[in-house]
Amino acid sequence: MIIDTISICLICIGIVFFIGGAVGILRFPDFYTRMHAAGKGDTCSMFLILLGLGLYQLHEPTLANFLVFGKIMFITIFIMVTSPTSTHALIKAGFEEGIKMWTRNGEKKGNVK
Amino acid sequence: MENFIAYAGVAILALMLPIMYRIIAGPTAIDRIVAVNVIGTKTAVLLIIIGMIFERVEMFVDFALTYALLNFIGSIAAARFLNRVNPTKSFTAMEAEESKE
Amino acid sequence: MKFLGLLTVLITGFLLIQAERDFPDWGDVNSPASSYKLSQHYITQTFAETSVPNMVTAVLADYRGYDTMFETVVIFTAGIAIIGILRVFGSNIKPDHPEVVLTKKKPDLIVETTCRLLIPIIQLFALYVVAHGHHSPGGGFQGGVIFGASFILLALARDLQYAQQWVPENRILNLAGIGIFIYAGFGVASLLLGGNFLDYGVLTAIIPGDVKDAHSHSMLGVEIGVAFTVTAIMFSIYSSLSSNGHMKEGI
Amino acid sequence: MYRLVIFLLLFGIWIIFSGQFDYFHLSLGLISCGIITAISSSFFFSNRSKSFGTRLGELMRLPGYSFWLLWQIILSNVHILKMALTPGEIKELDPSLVRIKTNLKTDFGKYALANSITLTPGTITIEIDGDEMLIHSISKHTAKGVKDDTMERKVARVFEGGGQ
Repeated sequence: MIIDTISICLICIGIVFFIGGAVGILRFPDFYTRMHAAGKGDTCSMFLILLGLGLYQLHEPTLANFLVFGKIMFITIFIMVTSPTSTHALIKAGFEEGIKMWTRNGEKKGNVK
Repeated sequence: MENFIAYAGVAILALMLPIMYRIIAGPTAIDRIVAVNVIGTKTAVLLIIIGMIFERVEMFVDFALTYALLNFIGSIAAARFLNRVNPTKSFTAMEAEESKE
Repeated sequence: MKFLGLLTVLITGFLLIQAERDFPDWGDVNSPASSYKLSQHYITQTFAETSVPNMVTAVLADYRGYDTMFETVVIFTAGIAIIGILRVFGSNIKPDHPEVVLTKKKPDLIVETTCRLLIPIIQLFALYVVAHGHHSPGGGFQGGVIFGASFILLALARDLQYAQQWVPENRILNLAGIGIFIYAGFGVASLLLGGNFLDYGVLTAIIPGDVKDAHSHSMLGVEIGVAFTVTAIMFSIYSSLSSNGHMKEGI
Repeated sequence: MYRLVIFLLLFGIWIIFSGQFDYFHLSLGLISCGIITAISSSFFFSNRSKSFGTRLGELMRLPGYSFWLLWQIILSNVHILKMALTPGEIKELDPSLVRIKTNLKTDFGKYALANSITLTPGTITIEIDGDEMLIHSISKHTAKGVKDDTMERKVARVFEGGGQ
């Protein structure tokens, strides 16, 4: 019962963070700032939702359920490692492409000689 | 609890729709790729939720892992491809930053 | 033009959603697919005949073994065709599109380290998918694709030449051929032991266990053959396409 | 020696994947882990001159760092959430490029630092070149925060053994 409550809370917080990420992706002014919203909102909300689902899986503590929990945690670690990497690779690609950067004092060129 | 998980899945699905807007309207190609990447990660989560509803989680976890993996490879490949297309940009980001100052 | 494309997609999507209402429910006993006589045989007898819990694998690799063997051959042929069309020999031939220059970049530290951490785990996962085709969804095709993807990831993280240290160009087709050889070898072995082609039941003479075990173990062997072919052809297609057939520096 | 460690590591992962404990599947697992160890064990542990005591120390210090990082990730999400849900014009937004120098020696240390920077509030690593890092920061406040070397010292303590 306690586990259920904890997992409901985790999933709800995860969805709230996902709302933040989605709104950020829509609202932020340029590619780089959208990347912040996408990369971070994505990772954290995914982590919390998967943790909640994994804990919910444990409400019957059998060996098979523990293994499923382990697999879900494995996916979590997998995405936690890969997500910053793909964020980095994409933002670097964008930077070298020369996408303009939005700043307070008007636009600044990203990477154009 | 079953219902709650189903509602959570619907909520995630509904939140994917605004990101779809970025895929359609995103001013640059990389914007679109980023949006696709976000949706891909969420699809992995959604697959586990579907597994919970059908009570076959141990099966759907494999799908989710594969999906996350292909999503990662896809975004790395896209980044790599966009980097190579223009030969005039053979310098690195660091050098460009220096030349501007 | 764009608008026409959007319209087509919308109409098709609407029709597909409409058609979805006619589908039987999930796990419906009375749906046409499960009330047909032949499928009832598969549903009720598969486990008794082959001791494989996953019916899809049993149908794919045992009851329908011929079909799958030639599917593997089709993949092999596709790989050969792509090499035959794209492969360019000699270095003085310029690429068709001068704006696409195959630049050789410094490998990115972050991407490279992540890939180093992930590649052995991805390969292990691929072997898991091949080995557990009996119990969970999976099998040779899926496992082969994942295994090939690990080499593609290696080529993306460094460059194509680095990945070719693991899968050299002159070995790719050998590997693919070995896969088909393994598959057909099971068929020929059962012919020699007096059965039909790909009739695994007679293989009890060389595989320990009873008839059911012979079925299930030879299915595993066949899946391994498929995995060899698919891995090799996946990587070969990637390297031909990404390097304009030069097989040197890809993206 | 390293190969044995890698083999055991892979076998642990296989157990999590597989979930079948009969002899047949366990022996398949042994064979698979053997194959992977044979063909790609060189991907793990690029620096093999370190002693096992050092590695064990790294492993012991890793969980503390991960929990700290997790807390930072949650803070970063609260930050993004606050910014995204500000009504009207987003006042806090003031992107800039920051360049920092690290004292980390090993490649893996730099990798860990770069990924941690990407995950913490308001900063994304754009490029590593030697010991310099180019970082995109989303506001004045986070630009100041990235020059602070708390995180670098934490990473150095975990992966390079030394205090400073």
